[in-house]
Amino acid sequence: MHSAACSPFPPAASYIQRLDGRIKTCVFLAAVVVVSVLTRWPLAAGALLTALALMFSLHLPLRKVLLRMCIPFGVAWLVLVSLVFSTGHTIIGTISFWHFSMHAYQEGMTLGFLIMLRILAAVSFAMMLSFSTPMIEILATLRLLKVPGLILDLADMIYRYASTLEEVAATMRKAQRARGGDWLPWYRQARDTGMVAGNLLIKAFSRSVSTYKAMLARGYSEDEKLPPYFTCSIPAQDLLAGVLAGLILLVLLVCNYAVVWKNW
Amino acid sequence: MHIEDGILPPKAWISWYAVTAVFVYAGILEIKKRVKENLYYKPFLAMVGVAVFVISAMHLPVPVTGSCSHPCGTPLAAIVIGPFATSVISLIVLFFQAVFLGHGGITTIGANDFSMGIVGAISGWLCWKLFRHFDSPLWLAAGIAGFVGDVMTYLTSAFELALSLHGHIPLVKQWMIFFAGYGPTQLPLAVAEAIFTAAVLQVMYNRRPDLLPGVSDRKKRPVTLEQVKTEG
Amino acid sequence: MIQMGLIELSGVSFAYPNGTQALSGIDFSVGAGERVAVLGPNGAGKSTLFQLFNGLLLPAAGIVTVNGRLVEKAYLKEVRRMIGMVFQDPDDQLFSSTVRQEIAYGLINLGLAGDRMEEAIAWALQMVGLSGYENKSPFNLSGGEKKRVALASVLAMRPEILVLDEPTAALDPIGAAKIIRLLNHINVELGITLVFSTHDVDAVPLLADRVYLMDKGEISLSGPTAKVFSRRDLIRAHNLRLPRVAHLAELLARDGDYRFPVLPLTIGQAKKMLLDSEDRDEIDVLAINRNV
Amino acid sequence: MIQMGLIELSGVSFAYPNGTQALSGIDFSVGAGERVAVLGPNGAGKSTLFQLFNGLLLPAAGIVTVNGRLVEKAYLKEVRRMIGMVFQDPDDQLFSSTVRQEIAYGLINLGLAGDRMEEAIAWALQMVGLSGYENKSPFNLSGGEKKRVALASVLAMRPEILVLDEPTAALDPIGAAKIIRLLNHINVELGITLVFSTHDVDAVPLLADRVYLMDKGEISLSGPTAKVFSRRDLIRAHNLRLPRVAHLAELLARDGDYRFPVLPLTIGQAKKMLLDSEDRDEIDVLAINRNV
Ligand SMILES: Nc1ncnc2c1ncn2[C@@H]1O[C@H](COP(=O)(O)OP(=O)(O)OP(=O)(O)O)[C@@H](O)[C@H]1O
Ligand SMILES: Nc1ncnc2c1ncn2[C@@H]1O[C@H](COP(=O)(O)OP(=O)(O)OP(=O)(O)O)[C@@H](O)[C@H]1O
Ligand SMILES: [Mg+2]
Ligand SMILES: [Mg+2]
Repeated sequence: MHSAACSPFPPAASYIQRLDGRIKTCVFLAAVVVVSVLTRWPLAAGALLTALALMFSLHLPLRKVLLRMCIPFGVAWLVLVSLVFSTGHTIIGTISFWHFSMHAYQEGMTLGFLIMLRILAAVSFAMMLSFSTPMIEILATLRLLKVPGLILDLADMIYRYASTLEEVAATMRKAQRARGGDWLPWYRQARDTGMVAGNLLIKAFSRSVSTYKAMLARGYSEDEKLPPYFTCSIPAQDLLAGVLAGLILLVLLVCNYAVVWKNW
Repeated sequence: MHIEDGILPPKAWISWYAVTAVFVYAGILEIKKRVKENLYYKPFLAMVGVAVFVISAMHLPVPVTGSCSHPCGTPLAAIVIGPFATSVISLIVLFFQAVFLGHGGITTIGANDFSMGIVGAISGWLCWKLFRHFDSPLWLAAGIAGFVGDVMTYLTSAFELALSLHGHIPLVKQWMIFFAGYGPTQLPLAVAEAIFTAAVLQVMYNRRPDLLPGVSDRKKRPVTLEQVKTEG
Repeated sequence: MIQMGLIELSGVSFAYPNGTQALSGIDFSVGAGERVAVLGPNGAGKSTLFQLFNGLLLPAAGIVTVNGRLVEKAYLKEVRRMIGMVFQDPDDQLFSSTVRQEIAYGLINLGLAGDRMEEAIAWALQMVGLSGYENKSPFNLSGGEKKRVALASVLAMRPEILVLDEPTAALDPIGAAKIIRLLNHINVELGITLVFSTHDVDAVPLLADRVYLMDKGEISLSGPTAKVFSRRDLIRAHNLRLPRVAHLAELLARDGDYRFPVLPLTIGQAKKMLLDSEDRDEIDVLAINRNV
Repeated sequence: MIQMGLIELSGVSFAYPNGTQALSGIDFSVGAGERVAVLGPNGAGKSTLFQLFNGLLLPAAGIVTVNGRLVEKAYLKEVRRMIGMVFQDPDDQLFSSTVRQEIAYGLINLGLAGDRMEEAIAWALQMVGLSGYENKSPFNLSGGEKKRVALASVLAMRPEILVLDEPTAALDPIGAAKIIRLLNHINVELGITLVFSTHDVDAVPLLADRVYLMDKGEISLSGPTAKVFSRRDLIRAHNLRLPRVAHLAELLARDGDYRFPVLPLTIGQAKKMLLDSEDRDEIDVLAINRNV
């Protein structure tokens, strides 16, 4: 972060992390939207590769990245498989077992492949946003983008309370384990879980009220405009980077829809 | 159930956004009114949001649809805070899941909210109201609401997928194929959600009936977390 | 309405929605620059009382004014800016993902930014002895460290009145002593008014000019610290005890040949009295009380 | 492996996932029937240490044994049955809708049922002085009562060792005194070993035979209570202080004509010494220590 002037966060290691939060949020969200409307697989593939390359510049631990890609990838290849057998008319192969047979279609294959690329590219950009930008900055940017304040207030609180709930759950679990809760038969554990979940919610409710009181006591007021979170303007350098990224996305769209493609 | 970015074509996800916006708008109006009545309604809503977030993040991938199975938590939320507020809450939750967990997508928030936060919530809530109207026990009404809300969510989700991706197969057939794809994982999960919803509601009712007004006596009263006289 | 005190409560009652009558008929007043302690057994209503000051709870009956302003919706913002509140349980107070953000939260709401905010954060952390903790998560701290972060987050806002619910609970002894020094320092140097509750009776004479005793939602006794602690019968009747040195002095006077004109409340006073009493002289009570 | 102590740690280190090295090279031992206090500043690692005893956390290096058994997965069940753990914040520990259910939870896990369970519940409640509270909700109790329910829920399981994280924190003075009496009673009558942490230095001489001083994840001093408190230099170096009467005695000895063969640690000792010293006799140190 150029100086700590804009936000209460420590200086970060990589270029993307140092960029202004507003730029990052806008660019990455736009990127997600753009890649998910691409209809040409080479463009989608290019976007995916770019996303992966950028991700390396963040110096994220590889394990973390792979773990995060697992969910969307697991979903993506399944889309491919299911579309191959359900969409299209050009049969490229048939699988038969017993007296069933399933045709694989070329159109389904192409579409599935395209969708798979789009999913992975979009998820990569979303992931980059979450790894490079504090949630508070994302929400503050959305506020600038005129997303209704009530929604963002609630989002902010949900985000804060998530860790509260996690903490309450962890301590309750510990207290149970200390009294031998680990060795119950499964049905007792299932009932325990329901009981604990209910109690957990109730406890979390009272905790959330206390936390809310703490927020009020330190100047949160709901019916007024919050003071602006970003107190300085976007540095010219970052703005330039943002505009450039925007242009690239625009070019991508133009290539996709306006340029005549031969036979892809 | 979360549909990822890139699966639906723009025409589809934009339409789903439009449909969802209507409900969310109604939800916002409702919440604004309640917040005026009770200062501590907001943290209460947020906490319900966290619960939905946690519950609907417990997912299993589903082979056929390119999506995944998980309990929704929205029927429970709808019982506690009403269906319209639930649609707002689950919108937020879906945004967090898309950004944080790579679970669902940004462009598909509208579609996902429609299935989980609107159809799931309203159907669950209707079941709850219906059963409570006939004085069924609390756990039964809540359980049915959980089950129905969960199944309806998946029916809707499968429909959204089929509508955009049915190719040359008839819509209804593709819909059923997608839904059948969810079946093996979703049916047990729906049962689990039913039990869970029932257990949680029962405990809440026993310990903090003030969180669930309108449960003991079916008169409609605004939900208040603490009917403390506050600035609100 | 002319009000003398910075905080004034008269005839205030409060009941929780579950029916618990937490406060009844409370009269309470804090003057500018004072250091006021509220003592009472568990469940006496101390925390409830404090939440009335800045409108986190509103009374069922009676009047609460801060700086002459009625605590009601229209003035809440002003009142809350004036009163900084440290909660009893730091877990209730901490909600950000780093210590830095936690302290910044209130500052941002005050409209501070940039270097001035940085300075305020650094100053507050240094005051509570947690410099270097900026980037830790408040949830991964020990009990006492959390308490310090909570204190820092309020201190950074430089309120005119600090309301502290058990400021030294969960702190190690030296940490508690430091906080007491710090609070006395900001009281003297910055003129910040202090209202606090505590169960650490031994610390009260070091930090309070005036004491309110509460029990079962009512004020049972109030007055200057030395005076309140001279009512041993009432103190014990309300589930409290004397400071330990006072207790020792009491025993010495009862069983031995020692005589104390007044019970000493702090170690310093006790030392002075015991040393003086070696000569069995008449002791200048007033001088002792002045040198707390 | 032959182990003398009921709980033995040797060379134990532990780091939290975020990298905080909470404990390093801890040697710790508790004998059967002992009362052991663990003192240390905030963040010293006391709570972390306690969670190693029953395998809620597992050490990164070193060995933890309980009753000669290595604390590892296979023996966790046995170990947790043996060690009853009372958490610092009773709210963390209580999760059932009634006091009865709360106490029954651990008993059911032990496989108790029917009359034997009823008996155990009644007995535990009677021990902590809460008979008749069976059907109350733990959440509507006062701080001290919650603490006692938490204690009862552990006591009912008849552990051989009670591990208590700050048993008197957040309690009013009378409540704290009651818990101290109760714990001593449990130790003497039932022969239950006590291990506890606290910041209330004044209470330590009343409740501990032996003291461990911790700082920054290491044991810096250990030994019998009187001996540890005689190392004033070390005590102060590790952010702790003497009990207040000891401090008073120290000041009297320094500035006045008083001489103490050992520093008194409790009010009772101090009274005795001061009364005796009126006659300026030689004081029988051992007799004093015996009559803590
Ligand atoms: N949210 C609540 N709902 C209902 N009753 C409450 C609530 N909070 C506190 N009480 C009750 O109100 C009374 C006063 O509580 P309060 O917390 O003010 O006591 P306290 O003096 O701060 O005690 P402690 O020294 O233990 O902190 C108690 O009887 C308590 O049980
Ligand atoms: N869950 C956690 N994750 C990471 N670090 C932790 C966690 N809990 C505690 N710590 C750190 O480990 C160290 C020891 O903490 P611990 O809670 O054991 O201290 P303590 O001696 O109990 O302190 P206190 O007297 O304040 O309760 C501290 O530096 C603390 O910041
Ligand atoms: Mg309190
Ligand atoms: Mg601790």
